[in-house]
Amino acid sequence: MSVTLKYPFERREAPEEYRGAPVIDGDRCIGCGACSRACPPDAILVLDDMREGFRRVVLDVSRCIRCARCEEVCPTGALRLSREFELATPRKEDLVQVVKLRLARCVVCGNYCDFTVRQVEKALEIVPEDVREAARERISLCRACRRRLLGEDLANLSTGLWGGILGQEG
Amino acid sequence: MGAVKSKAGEVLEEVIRRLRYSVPVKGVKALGEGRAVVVVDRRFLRDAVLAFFKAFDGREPQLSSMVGIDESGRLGGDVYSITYWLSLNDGGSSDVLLGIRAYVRGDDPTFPSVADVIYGSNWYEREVRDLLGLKPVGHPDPRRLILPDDWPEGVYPLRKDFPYYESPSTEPKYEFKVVRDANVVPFGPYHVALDEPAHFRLYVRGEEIVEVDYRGFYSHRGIEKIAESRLTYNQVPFIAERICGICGFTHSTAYCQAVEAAAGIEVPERAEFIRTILLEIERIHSHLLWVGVACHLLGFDLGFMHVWRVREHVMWLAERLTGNRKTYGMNLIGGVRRDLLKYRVEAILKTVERVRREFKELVDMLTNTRSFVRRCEGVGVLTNALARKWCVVGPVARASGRKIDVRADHPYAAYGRLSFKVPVRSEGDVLARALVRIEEVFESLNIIEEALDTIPGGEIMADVRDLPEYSEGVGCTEAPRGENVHYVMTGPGNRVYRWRARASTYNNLPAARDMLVGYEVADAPLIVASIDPCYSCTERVIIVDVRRGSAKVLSRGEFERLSIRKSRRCA
Amino acid sequence: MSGAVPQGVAGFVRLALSLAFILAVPPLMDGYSRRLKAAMQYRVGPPLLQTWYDLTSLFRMGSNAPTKALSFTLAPCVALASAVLAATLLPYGQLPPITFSWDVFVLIYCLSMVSVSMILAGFSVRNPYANIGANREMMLVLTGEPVLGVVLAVLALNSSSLSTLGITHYLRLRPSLLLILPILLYVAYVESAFIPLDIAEAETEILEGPLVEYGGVLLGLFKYSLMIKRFALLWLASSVLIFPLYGLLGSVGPALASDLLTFAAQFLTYFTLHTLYTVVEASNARWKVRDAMKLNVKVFVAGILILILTATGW
Amino acid sequence: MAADPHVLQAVVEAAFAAYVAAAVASASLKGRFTASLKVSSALTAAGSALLVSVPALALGSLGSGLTVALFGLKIYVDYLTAVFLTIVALLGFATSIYTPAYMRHYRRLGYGWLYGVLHPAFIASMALVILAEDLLTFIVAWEIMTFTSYLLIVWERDRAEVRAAGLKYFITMHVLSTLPLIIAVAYAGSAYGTYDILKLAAAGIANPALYALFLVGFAAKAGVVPFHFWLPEAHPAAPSNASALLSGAMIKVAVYGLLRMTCFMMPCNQVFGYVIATVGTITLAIGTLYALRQTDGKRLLAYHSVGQMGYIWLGLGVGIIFIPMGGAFRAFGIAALVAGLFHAVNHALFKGSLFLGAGSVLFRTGTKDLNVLGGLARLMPATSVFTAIAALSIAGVPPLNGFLSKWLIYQVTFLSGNAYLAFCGVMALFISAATLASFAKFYTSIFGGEVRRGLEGVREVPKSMLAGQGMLSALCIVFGVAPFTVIPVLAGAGGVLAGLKAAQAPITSNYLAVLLRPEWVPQQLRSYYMPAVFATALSLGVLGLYWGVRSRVRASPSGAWLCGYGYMRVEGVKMVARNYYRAFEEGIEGLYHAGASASVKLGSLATSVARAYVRFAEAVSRVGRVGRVFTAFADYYVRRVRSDYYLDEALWRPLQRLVTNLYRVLRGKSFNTIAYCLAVAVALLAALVIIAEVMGVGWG
Repeated sequence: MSVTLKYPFERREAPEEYRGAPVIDGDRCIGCGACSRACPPDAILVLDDMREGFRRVVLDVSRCIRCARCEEVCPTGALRLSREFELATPRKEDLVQVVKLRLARCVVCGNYCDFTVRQVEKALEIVPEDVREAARERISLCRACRRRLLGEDLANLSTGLWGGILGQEG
Repeated sequence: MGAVKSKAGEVLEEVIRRLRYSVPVKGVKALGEGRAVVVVDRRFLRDAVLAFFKAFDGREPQLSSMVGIDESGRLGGDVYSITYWLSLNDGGSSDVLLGIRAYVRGDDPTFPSVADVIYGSNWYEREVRDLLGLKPVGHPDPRRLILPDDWPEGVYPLRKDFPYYESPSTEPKYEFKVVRDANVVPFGPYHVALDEPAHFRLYVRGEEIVEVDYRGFYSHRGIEKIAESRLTYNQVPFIAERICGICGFTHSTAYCQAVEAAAGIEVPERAEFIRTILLEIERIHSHLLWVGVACHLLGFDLGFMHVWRVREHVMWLAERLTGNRKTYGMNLIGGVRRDLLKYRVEAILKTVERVRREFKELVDMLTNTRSFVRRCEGVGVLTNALARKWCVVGPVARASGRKIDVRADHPYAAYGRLSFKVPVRSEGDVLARALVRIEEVFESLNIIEEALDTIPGGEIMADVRDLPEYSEGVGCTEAPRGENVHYVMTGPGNRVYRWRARASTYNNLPAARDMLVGYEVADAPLIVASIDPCYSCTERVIIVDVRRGSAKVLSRGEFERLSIRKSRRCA
Repeated sequence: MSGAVPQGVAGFVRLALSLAFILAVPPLMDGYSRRLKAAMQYRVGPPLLQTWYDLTSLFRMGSNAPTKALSFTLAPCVALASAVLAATLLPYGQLPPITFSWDVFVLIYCLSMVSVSMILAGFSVRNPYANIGANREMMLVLTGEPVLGVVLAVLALNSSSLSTLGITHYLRLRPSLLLILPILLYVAYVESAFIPLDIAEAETEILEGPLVEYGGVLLGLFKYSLMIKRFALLWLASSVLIFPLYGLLGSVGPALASDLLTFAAQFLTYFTLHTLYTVVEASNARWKVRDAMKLNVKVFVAGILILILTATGW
Repeated sequence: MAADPHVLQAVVEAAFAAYVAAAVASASLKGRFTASLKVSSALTAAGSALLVSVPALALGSLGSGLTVALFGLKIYVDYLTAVFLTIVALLGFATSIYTPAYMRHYRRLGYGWLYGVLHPAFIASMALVILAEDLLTFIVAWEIMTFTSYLLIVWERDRAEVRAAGLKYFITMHVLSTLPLIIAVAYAGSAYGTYDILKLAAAGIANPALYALFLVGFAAKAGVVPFHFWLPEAHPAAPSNASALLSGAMIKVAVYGLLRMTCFMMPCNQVFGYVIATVGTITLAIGTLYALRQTDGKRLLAYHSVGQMGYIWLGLGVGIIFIPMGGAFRAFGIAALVAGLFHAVNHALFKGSLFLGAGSVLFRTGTKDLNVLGGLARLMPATSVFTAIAALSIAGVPPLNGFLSKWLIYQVTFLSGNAYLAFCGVMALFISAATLASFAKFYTSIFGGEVRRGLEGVREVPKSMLAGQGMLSALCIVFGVAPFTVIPVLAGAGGVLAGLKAAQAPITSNYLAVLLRPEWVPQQLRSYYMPAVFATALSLGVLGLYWGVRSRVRASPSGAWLCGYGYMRVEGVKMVARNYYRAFEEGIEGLYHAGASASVKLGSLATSVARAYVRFAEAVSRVGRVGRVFTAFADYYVRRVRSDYYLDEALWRPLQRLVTNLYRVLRGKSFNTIAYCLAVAVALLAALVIIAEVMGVGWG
């Protein structure tokens, strides 16, 4: 007769449509930051450490509103909303997921660029095979070098070609 | 459909003509079928508003919203505008929403108040005073309304020169009413019968309430300011739906409709039907929730638990349709994000059938529980005259004999293509409000069935590009608690320049005083609950903690600082 | 009957057993109520011992006092001591653990001491909800007490006795007695503050009234004493309800057997009453204090008529 | 063992000498406010202490009473005398201790010496009423008592309402009390040829007219309904120590008179018993229900004096009904008398304490309006504890004395086998709840909650005042926990009234076994002796629990929880006295309204009489030159009736109007107030003497 359950000993699974806590798949994430830009409550941040050469994608599930906009914009499907909803914890750190990615080095000056190695790989995956090798040389340039060495038009070309993937901002 | 629209246009023309008789009109800005803004001189603002109410007394004139805007971005200089949004509500034949606007300069920021005649404008005018520093002259109760007690005088947060992350504070101060020979019973901010913070100050003799004072807006966090400063237009729906934990979808719909109206976006029909279905699901769950709460307040937990048991099916349905127990995350500008798949349609029909059957049994049980009915009957009466003066909306208005319902009067989404009944009662007491809601549940179940039968195929999302700058739009929806009005003025950079979300409770809550006086402390929780108040709706909540010293929902760790810095960088 | 009053070691054993029963059972019955209500609401409900868990966790906590007045701390102590002592005046089996002439009034007073301490505690803090709750409780006592009085008067006239022992043993079956028994059940219900008459401690209206300022161990004491008071009232009603059995069972075999049999009858009646009351409680909304007072007055007038009937020998 | 008459005589004479000395000393220290009061109080206290010892001396040995001489006057001492002498002496002692410090409150008035004279005189006159063996001594002492009490009531003569209350008292007493008593005494004396109570008792008189006259005479003094109207005016008007005496002792003297005259001098009469019980029940209901509505502290207490007097009369009435029935019924009747008498003693104690407590509050705060007081428990802790004990006692909370006497009253009514009396008992039980309600209001509005604005500077009263009140409160506990200290004397008094010669006889009564000392209880009833054990268990339980939780309760710095609205102080949240029990009072509004409508009708009657008088006066003034004095008060009548009248007001108003006129006429002849009052008193006394002479009373 009773409609309640002896929770937590018995539990009811959430349906497949359910939008639960988001999870970042560290293997798939390329650190492009599209999710961060789409996220309404700023639950995802992208932080670059230019000295050590790391990019951290930080997801704070306690800020998340489960809108799944990140899932929609993620180019690699690294970010998915799970069916998990039992998130109570005494430590807020438990709700933070961090993906640490190595930044690409500028082939010219050797400084770190504002994009990750995986972003570069992803970009190369996308471009047609015939230009891949050519692109590899030009893609890993930091902003300053690109502007200085390749000149205005080349920089424009680069932005036009890769801007969407590299996620550079003004 | 077309015929209706042209009818609305005719009525609008008539309205403007009648206004011209009474006051000099400086200009008219058409916003679409049945929508326009009339600009008058500040001196004639009051006369124009009163003329509207007087001329159309028989067509349920309504103060739907009032928006104050810092126009410095659009017009340059220290200029503000005040727009009273007035509507006629007579069952769809005059689908008119008219803005009466006056411009006010910063060196003399005053305008004539209408609150002594149209009680409903009481809060609107105080809000404009608080947030923009425009002073209503002749206001009967010019105390602070929205800003916290410790906010300094002369700082107006909604002016464009005020940064959204500032939170100045000073010594707290507030003047409450003083009533002789009466004891004070503080009802709230934290009271089991209030789901959210609000402070009613009941002045009682014995248990009889002789006077009531209200201090609210504890959950006002400047959501509009944040939307204007930090968010892009497609992020706003997610905040708009979090205005309310119960009727969120109706807020995001109203916001989207406002933007769609401003940008002239045609929403696919299928998306409109989906919105309609979800709105009705939301209404059912909200009304069931309310009936349960009313039972609980009267100590009748049997009714409470059973009603909520039925409500649970609705929640599960919402979970399958939207991915969330609440109908969250479905709306974007231009349409909806998830389609109604075949199996979902079956789930809906099954749930509708079940809810109809089980709720009917429960209603029989409730209306046969004498102790329950007796507590509701003749309590918290709001007369029709007062209901009209306070411009109350939704079931509160319909229980006091006002036949107003946005779905019928200003058809939106797919409502114009569906048939339904608007239940009205004339008693004006808590029982009438309960019965109106109960009837509406059954009506909503019918609407869902009809919508599923007639839903067309096709796309669910329109192609949306950049928004035009400084274009205005108003979106109205009938939330479970009544008319929601969202006003949007777009700005540069795909942001909103001004967004004014007016929830239904904002119109209903000020009337609580007239419902409470003369009854007893024992009735107070029920009477307040009977308007189904939603304080965060009224006060527009957001996640960022602006007020000094308030409860820290979020810790102020590194993350917050970083995220704020990030947002500023974006801005 | 004086000769039958337990003395010496036997008396102490009876007292100890009764005390253990009085202290242990009320929270269990509350747990039972909660399960029963849960079943009515299609819920699983808490474990039977939940009320005990709640109480023990309350007893482990300290309390905050909003006032320096001694009465604030003293009131729950008085309430619990009075409730327990009131319960010891009731018969468990054939005899009560404590008895003396005219102890019925002591019983009534001890039971009302629970209310009195709540009223005084409620009035002595600067909290309008506590004040209103105390005010309501007092008005209920004002109208409830006469009903209790008239019931007792009928029972006393019927049995010519004013001790629980005498009343239970010497009641004679008369029409008036049959009429007064429903009123006894009514008054037990009213004084036990079941919904719809939990007006003074209405949680959703006035935040449990006089208890609003209490927390921790003091709240635990109050809750405990309210449960024991409820138990005592219901046990009183059940002890009176089974009045024909005392003589019948009293003559069965050894004293212990007759005691146990009577106790079983009492407990069964008590359990039934409790179940019944819980069901009534669950299917009602709370009244307003005015309505409750009106009904009390009506019942009082009916009681007076029955009193006259009793005096005429009916 | 019989008490030594010589010792008894010496003690009584010494006591009266002390009273006289107190008065003389005070008069001789006329100019010195404090000194005169101190000396007088000390001597009065000594005299009262001596009087307290009289019952102690006589304990267990007054089987048949003793006649001794007091400076030549014949006085008679038996258990009945002992009971009431104890009451008077105890209160006399307590108020004497209380007086010197308290009277500083009235320093502005001067004439402290006068209080030093009146106070012992009042106590002595009450003692003399109780002791008198001779009816004439009785009447004279009665009149002195009335007169001194009148002067105490009008102590604050500069306040109009006090003068009005005093006048009301004075006139009522003479018309409704002294006059019937004089007629009765004169009649008895002339009919049976003697004024000696013992001889009259032996003569076996039983005259319905005498019963009626005594009933009216003593009922008016005792303040039972419908003669209670003066009491709620007069008692609060007096200084609080005098109020304590008035409420605690003087109205008990009327009870004494009633018992002595109608149950001792004349045989107990069943019909009379029913009358007494009925009057008692009506009185306890009306008195207490009116008290429920009061928001003036002392007026509330005064109404409760009316109500509690009803309890006493109910108990006594039951006794008077059962005593003539003989046998076991007589034993039951004695138990009932004991119940009534015990309540009389207890009422003296707790009401004395309450009035002194109210006085202490008045002394420090200057007000007795419950609506403006609040939170004094922290500032006046001892006073609050003493008042709490007395308040719980009057509310009938175990294990205090008020509970025991009410308990006895319930028993004798419920067990009477009489539906009417059982109904009276139910009413008593109900009213007990109302009493509780009223005192919950009284106590918590003065002492409960947080300190109200403007009262922050209040301090505890001086130790001597505390001692006076504390003594009475302590006795409330003693008599509650150890009733056997007082019950034998009361049982003896009951025996006296039942016509028993031996004091032991009633003690064997089953009905009192629980209240007596174990050794007096027959072996087989020992187990009945449980209340003391029970009370001890209760107290131990409470104390044990208290010690258990005490250390775990800590004061919260934020105070009471006001729905979270804590950061700005919220004023006016504590319920003020006038808002208590509104719904209930509305329920019995009819009772209060009856008073109002009766008042309107009687008021219009009085107005028409007054109009006629005014016309007459105008005619007279046209003829002679009597002039203004007659017409100056015409306007008084023209004033419209106020809206909120109580029943008692309605009864009293016409009489009061008549007298006020007289008063104003005479004041026109430039008497000052006191002198005028004296004149009225003398005139009335003279009238009484003339009536007595006419009826053939000789003074020798």
